[in-house]
Amino acid sequence: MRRRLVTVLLAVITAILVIPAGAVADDQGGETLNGQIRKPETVEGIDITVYQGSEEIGTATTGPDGEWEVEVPGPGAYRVVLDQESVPDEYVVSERPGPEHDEVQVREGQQRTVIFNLARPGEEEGGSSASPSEPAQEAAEEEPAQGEGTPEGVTTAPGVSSATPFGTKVVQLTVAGISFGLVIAISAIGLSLIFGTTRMINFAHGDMVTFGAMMALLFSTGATFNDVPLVVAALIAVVLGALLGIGLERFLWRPLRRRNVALIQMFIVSIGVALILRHLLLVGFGGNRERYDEYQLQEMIRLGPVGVTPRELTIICLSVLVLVAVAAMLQFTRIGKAMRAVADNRDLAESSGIDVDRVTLYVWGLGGGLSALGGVFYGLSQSVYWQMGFHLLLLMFAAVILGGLGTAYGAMVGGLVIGLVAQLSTLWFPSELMNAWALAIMIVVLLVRPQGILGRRERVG
Amino acid sequence: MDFMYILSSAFETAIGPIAAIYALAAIGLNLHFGYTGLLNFGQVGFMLVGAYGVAVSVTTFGLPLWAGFAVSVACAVVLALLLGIPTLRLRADYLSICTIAVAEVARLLYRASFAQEVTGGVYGLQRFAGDFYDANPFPPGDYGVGDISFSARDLWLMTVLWGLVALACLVMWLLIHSPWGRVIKGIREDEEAVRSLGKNVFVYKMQSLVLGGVFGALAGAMIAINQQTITPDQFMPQVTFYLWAMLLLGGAGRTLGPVLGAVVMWFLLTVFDELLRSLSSTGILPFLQGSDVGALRHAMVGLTLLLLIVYRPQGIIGNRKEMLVNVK
Amino acid sequence: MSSDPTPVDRMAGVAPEPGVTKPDPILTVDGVRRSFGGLTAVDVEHLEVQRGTITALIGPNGAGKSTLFNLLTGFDRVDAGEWSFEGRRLNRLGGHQVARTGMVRTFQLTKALTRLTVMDNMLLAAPGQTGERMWGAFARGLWGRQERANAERAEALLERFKLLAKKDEMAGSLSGGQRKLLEMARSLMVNPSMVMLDEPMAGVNPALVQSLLGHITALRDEGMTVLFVEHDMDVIMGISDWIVVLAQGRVIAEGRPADIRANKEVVDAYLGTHHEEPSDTAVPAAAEPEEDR
Amino acid sequence: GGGESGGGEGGEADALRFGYIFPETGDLSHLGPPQISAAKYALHEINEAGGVLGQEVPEILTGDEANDAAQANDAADRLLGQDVDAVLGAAASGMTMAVIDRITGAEVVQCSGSNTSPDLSTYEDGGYYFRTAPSDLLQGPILGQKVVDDGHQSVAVVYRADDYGQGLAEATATALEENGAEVVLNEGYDPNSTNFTSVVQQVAGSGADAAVLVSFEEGVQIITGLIEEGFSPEQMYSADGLNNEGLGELVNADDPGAIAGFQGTAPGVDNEQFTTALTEFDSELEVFQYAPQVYDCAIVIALAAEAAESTDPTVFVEQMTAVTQGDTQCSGFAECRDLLAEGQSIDYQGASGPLDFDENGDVTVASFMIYGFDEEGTHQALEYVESKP
Amino acid sequence: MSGNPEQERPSGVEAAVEAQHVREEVLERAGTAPAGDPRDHLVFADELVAGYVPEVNILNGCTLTLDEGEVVGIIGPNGAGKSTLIKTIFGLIPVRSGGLSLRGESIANLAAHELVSRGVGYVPQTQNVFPTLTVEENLQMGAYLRPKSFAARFDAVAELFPLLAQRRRQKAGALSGGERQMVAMGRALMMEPSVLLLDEPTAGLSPIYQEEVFQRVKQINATGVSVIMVEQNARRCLQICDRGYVLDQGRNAYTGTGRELLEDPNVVELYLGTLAKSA
Ligand SMILES: Nc1ncnc2c1ncn2[C@@H]1O[C@H](COP(=O)(O)OP(=O)(O)OP(=O)(O)O)[C@@H](O)[C@H]1O
Ligand SMILES: Nc1ncnc2c1ncn2[C@@H]1O[C@H](COP(=O)(O)OP(=O)(O)OP(=O)(O)O)[C@@H](O)[C@H]1O
Ligand SMILES: [Mg+2]
Ligand SMILES: [Mg+2]
Repeated sequence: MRRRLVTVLLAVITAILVIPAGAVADDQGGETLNGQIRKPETVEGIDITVYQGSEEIGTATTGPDGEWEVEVPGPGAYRVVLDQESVPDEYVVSERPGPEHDEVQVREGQQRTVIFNLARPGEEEGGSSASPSEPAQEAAEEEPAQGEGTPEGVTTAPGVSSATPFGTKVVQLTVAGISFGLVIAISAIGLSLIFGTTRMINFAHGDMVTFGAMMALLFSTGATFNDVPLVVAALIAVVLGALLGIGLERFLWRPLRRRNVALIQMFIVSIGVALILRHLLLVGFGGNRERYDEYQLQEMIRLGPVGVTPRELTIICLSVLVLVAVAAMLQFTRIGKAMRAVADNRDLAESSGIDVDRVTLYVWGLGGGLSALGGVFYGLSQSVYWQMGFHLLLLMFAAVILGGLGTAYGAMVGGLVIGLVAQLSTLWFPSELMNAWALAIMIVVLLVRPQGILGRRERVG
Repeated sequence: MDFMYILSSAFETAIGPIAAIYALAAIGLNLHFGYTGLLNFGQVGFMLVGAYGVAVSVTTFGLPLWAGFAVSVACAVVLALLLGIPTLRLRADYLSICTIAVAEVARLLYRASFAQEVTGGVYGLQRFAGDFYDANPFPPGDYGVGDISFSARDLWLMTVLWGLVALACLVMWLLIHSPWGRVIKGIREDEEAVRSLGKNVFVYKMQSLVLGGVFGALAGAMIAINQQTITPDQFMPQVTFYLWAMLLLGGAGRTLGPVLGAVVMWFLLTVFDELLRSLSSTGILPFLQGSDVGALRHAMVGLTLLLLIVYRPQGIIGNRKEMLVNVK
Repeated sequence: MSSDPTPVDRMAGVAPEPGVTKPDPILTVDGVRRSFGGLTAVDVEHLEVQRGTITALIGPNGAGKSTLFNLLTGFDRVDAGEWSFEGRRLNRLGGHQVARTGMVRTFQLTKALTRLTVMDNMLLAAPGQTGERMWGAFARGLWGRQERANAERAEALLERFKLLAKKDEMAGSLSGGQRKLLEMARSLMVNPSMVMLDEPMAGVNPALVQSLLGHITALRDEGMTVLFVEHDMDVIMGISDWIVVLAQGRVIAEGRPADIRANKEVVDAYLGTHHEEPSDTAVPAAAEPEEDR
Repeated sequence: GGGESGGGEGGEADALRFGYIFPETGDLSHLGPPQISAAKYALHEINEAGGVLGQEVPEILTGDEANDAAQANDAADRLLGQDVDAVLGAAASGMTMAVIDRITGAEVVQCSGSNTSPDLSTYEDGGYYFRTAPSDLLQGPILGQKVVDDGHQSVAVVYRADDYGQGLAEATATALEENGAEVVLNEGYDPNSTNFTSVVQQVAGSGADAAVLVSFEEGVQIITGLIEEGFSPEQMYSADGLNNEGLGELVNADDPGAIAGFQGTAPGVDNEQFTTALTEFDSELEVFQYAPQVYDCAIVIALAAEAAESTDPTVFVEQMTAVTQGDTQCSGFAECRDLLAEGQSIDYQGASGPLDFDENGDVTVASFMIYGFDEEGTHQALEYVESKP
Repeated sequence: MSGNPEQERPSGVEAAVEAQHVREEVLERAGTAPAGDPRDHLVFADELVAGYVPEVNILNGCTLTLDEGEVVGIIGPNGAGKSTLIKTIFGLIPVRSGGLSLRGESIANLAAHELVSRGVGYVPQTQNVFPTLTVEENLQMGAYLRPKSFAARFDAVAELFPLLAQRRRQKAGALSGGERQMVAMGRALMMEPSVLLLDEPTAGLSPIYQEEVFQRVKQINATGVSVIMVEQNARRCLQICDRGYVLDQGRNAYTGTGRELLEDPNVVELYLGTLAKSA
């Protein structure tokens, strides 16, 4: 029903051309109908006739590059017919859209393109519309080589005109998955630290990530702070993130702990904090997406089939560095061990001479700073908007859990698994289900290892 | 600014159909968390299957409305089993994230384009509750006292909904004050200990998950009835967070806790909304832009949640002693 | 007391050697092994527990006693081996299924149900409650009487364990020793045919220990089998009919208290020489119950 | 001149009360500000001209749809509780679906400036629901045709998988195929997605020579990715969601010209004047999506009330279609109101297009702008096209 | 059905009633203990009142002194408040009323970690190891304030509990009950405290190690460390103690030297039991 509606749709009434030097309307003047036969390759000498009603308006024959053009007297509806006789024997006219276009509406001044496709006999496939889950494999077979066949006037970018082979896609998506996974991990490491140390499910973490990204934006763009370089702005953001974490601990969580408030209540408080933070950021920065003004649109570094922008490469390297550094800190330094000790048993840690409040403060500071850093990386690789962290929150939790709570490298391993599964799932499944796969894999892994990938089973009796 | 108006409109919301729906879902959550100790953050998943149970049965398969409710309940049972089998043996914090994940996966599946034939995909489904409103015994018109008034439609909805809530509370009360409830509460404290006494912990947890899920599904079904239209995207994880807030606000582990929580929460939501809106329209807060009101209202809700927990951590009718024991 | 030879008497003829067969074993363990990484925590070739006796399981710290309990009661999985209780193979049964066969254990690190009252802790343990089924729960009439009977029994036990005053308090507010007591009382509430107590007396006041021992022997006399782990020599020598010594996962000795005390290996590895003196004096006290009979 | 409008019997009529339900928060909160400003601007205009039926229109009552059906419902309830006569919004089709029963069931006129879902055309709304935004079924063909006209024959369509993106993408893909182009990729992505690399790579790897992005602002991330993959902006097309003056700066702040050649379609007429006036009214406004449509909603409602000489929605709803289809063309509230007072039948020409409602409350004729970006990255309207179903 | 072993004593109920009488009498007398001067004692707890839940006091005016170089034992029935007393001294539970001082200086509101830096060490009764830390890390936490001395102290602890050195890389959470107890004790010894608070340090240890711990406590004490220990292994505890306190229902019931208490028939009957009565 919708189909039919569309075919009768293009009844054009008036056309007003506003900008005289329109980018498309290069050759000003009369209306034409034109086209290019280039499927499966350019074919010369095919006759195309244009009618208005029953009256023939003109005929054209395709040139060496398959192009044809018929001038028409003015706006209106035309019928365009491809002369099947003129088609060379090795081709037939493709069923879609067939040899004839009815009711082609031409607007004033329009050079309207009409497409005819040929096909080799026997190769004719019914519909060409790609279903989401099979990304145009046929297109690859159909157009094995472009090269000399590419006519001028048709913009074709290098490297994109033919479908990428499956293997290459796998490699590309793997790289994408790693980079995505590391961004998740770096944003989540703070969560893991705080979750690990205080056993608190901090739902405000996503918004702390957003906060970091927004602070970097505030300082690096716009007139407010005279455009400091992004690197500096990122450092400022990390400091502010750390301060935010410290402030929350000092003035919220610590008093709550003093009052013996249970963890689950704290979780509700964290929802409250998240609501406040998120909506204040919305009020302050508006609902639009922004981007940093540095390191955008970079030339790709191509290593064989894989292309990576320097930006992404830097993020990958820095993320790995920071993640390993944090893990090493937790595992080997005194304060790191103290953090784990506090995570295990606050009272006992206190009894060992550890200033539990101070350690918790460090954890929140570190967690806040790292979440801000994650926010900057995330904003750099994607964009900055008020819900960015919130949208990432579930994946961050998934990463932390999947890796195994309380393990130093847990967030990293979990993040990588989540990132890779999300990206690679798009090879076979619709992109809209990307997150579903990432979350499903977490459940599947926990089915096999209920303690997470790196986690350890606890002793029962 | 008209305070009476603000209060009465907040009161209308607080006892209105939406609050009742949330109360119902929160009762289910109370069984899960308050009594069994399951950190279920995926309650919205049950609401989703409940809502779609009704909508799909009626719209896509042309079944009568009551059959839709049966399908809702059945879907909730199936979801509970699917959710429970892999996750019920997990640690509490792991379970919590897994349940959000399952609910989120369910939402993504219901909205996926391949499911469009059945679920309407991102467009959702509309118009399936005619039968319900046809059965409305109240003649059209407005009913109410003073400033508070409800249409016949809402009154009918509220009768059914609060009836359901009362029934759910009764069921919960009976269950919890029985040996069954004792086992459930025991599991909340230490499932290994309960297991060592010869109780099949998994079965109990599953029963709790199913029953609480069914309450959630009924709430979902009533959402569908109330709105006459549902889309998957209204079942985002935030809904569960709000349910949690209501539960803890009222007092977890109390029969009436979730109901009270839902009523108070919606009251507050509306009060802030109205208050901010009338402040901004009277120009008392000049820095407020039109579009900021919504945002600030959410921020205010956040602040209130925070303050309530700070000053009454056990919830409005919660047991502080129980809470303290829990901590140390 | 009946004129039949009590199980305890029948133990008289059993040779004090590891893995020896008993006249009427209630629990038989065969080749049970469990290792963690490189460490073999339990490696029991053959072990039988005589019905109706108090058997002590002793051994140095880390000998694998608790792990053996965990394995036998379905809270951990064996690497190899099988065991049967009252002739029924228990391999692969879950913790609750094992408990239902009548073999109930306590935990060394107590597991009080903190936000339940002490009384509820006890009632929870009662077996076969109609009201524990979901549908049964609605029919108050069906389980009301059962509940009252259980409550009576629970009160009697609590009285015995000096917890009656605390019956309406939350179990979470009990002291360390009180939790031990509650745990023990709770396990008895299940009416098991065999209880496995993991260090029940650690942290319990000696005066109370003494009266509890009386209770335990009484239970044995009613036909219950008791297997317990303990480090308090006075307790072990005082009430056990049979002692099994575990070291590095293996059963290295078995026998009556006197046999064990005479076993040099055990004394070196476990008891230590200094203990000989006080434990000597404890012998008569330990023998008392038997002499009475 | 209040004199003429005093034609109502004794001028006893109540003031016309407007309310809105727009996304102040939630996932689509970026669509809120322009619509809110436009609504306020319209009311401001009306009051400048003396109000409706000689009565000043009171301050608009506000509600937040928050992209959450429960909150939208609550907002609707409260607007209805305050006896509004007309509700502007909701912005998202899904949210309109959530509240339409409540609002139209209460016999209050509802008019949205941005609902594009085709399903709303046939929705049983008792004739109380109108929209000034064209259905996807109108925009899709224009966009598809545009892509083909530029010589592209195999096209990748990626869309935001929600009721906005999916509907428009479907219509566009159909149009592309009707035109003989091959749709080599038709892929939706999760609107809340946090990463677009896979979408970019799918487009880049599909072998398409053009890409249609039906997205809101998140499309910027896809554009950037595609440019970095070597796709040229001339091969990219979008719709109203990316009709954004600042798009160039979003893609590359240093060189907005990086998107030179990027084109798209958006409902709208050449109406510099309106944009300027709205900017004057609200200087903080950055984007103008659907602002003219919302403005038109408000004005038409006011005119209908004038024509019906009543602010009772059950009465003036009858005039909603009439004032857009009469004989004398007019624009602006004051001009049209005066014509009505003279007893003429008017044909309101909106800020968003000629605006003729059909029996479904849809616009029969929609005007679309084809926009593009020049070498400096400046947003330009290249062409205006009208489309009728 | 009542067991034979009880025949030598009054029946259960009678015994309980009688015991209750004695206890009540004793508790009447309690609370009138002479208050001393804080400066005379290393640790001085005067009429302490403390508790967990608001308005419910567990300690009802408990008095305790510890002098330089002393070992003081605390015994009492389960739930008497022994652990609570130790925790209160160590700052884990706020003092509601009464005085608490260390070397004459009030410590009533100091946090636990501040006490550690003043040379007080503590071994809790339960949950006394960090389960996810390795044995070695657990011990490092003991030496948290003096990381430099770790290696030397570790050797000393390893000598006492050789098992800890073997298992140094194992997570403490996987250890057996007794092994945990060793870790806990080892952790406290790492601190080199001048005052050591031990809450049932021998519970769960095998007899060899129990004795080892008592010996070690004496040794440590000989080096000048003052010790307060709570024990249910009461007899043995009182044997090595300089002085002992018997606590009941949050009050001092008996106070005296170890030997005095061991010989007091009431103490024996009510708190020590006759099971292991020597001779
Ligand atoms: N989950 C585990 N992972 C690694 N090692 C373990 C685990 N459980 C037990 N062990 C080790 O197995 C050995 C036996 O432990 P078990 O708890 O059975 O000892 P036990 O005999 O009960 O000692 P105790 O008298 O001290 O309680 C110990 O050395 C312990 O460290
Ligand atoms: N966390 C707590 N919350 C509330 N009450 C508690 C808590 N811990 C202990 N109590 C109460 O305080 C009293 C004293 O407990 P405490 O642990 O000091 O006893 P104790 O003398 O150490 O006993 P035990 O020898 O059994 O360890 C107990 O009656 C108990 O009910
Ligand atoms: Mg053990
Ligand atoms: Mg204690």
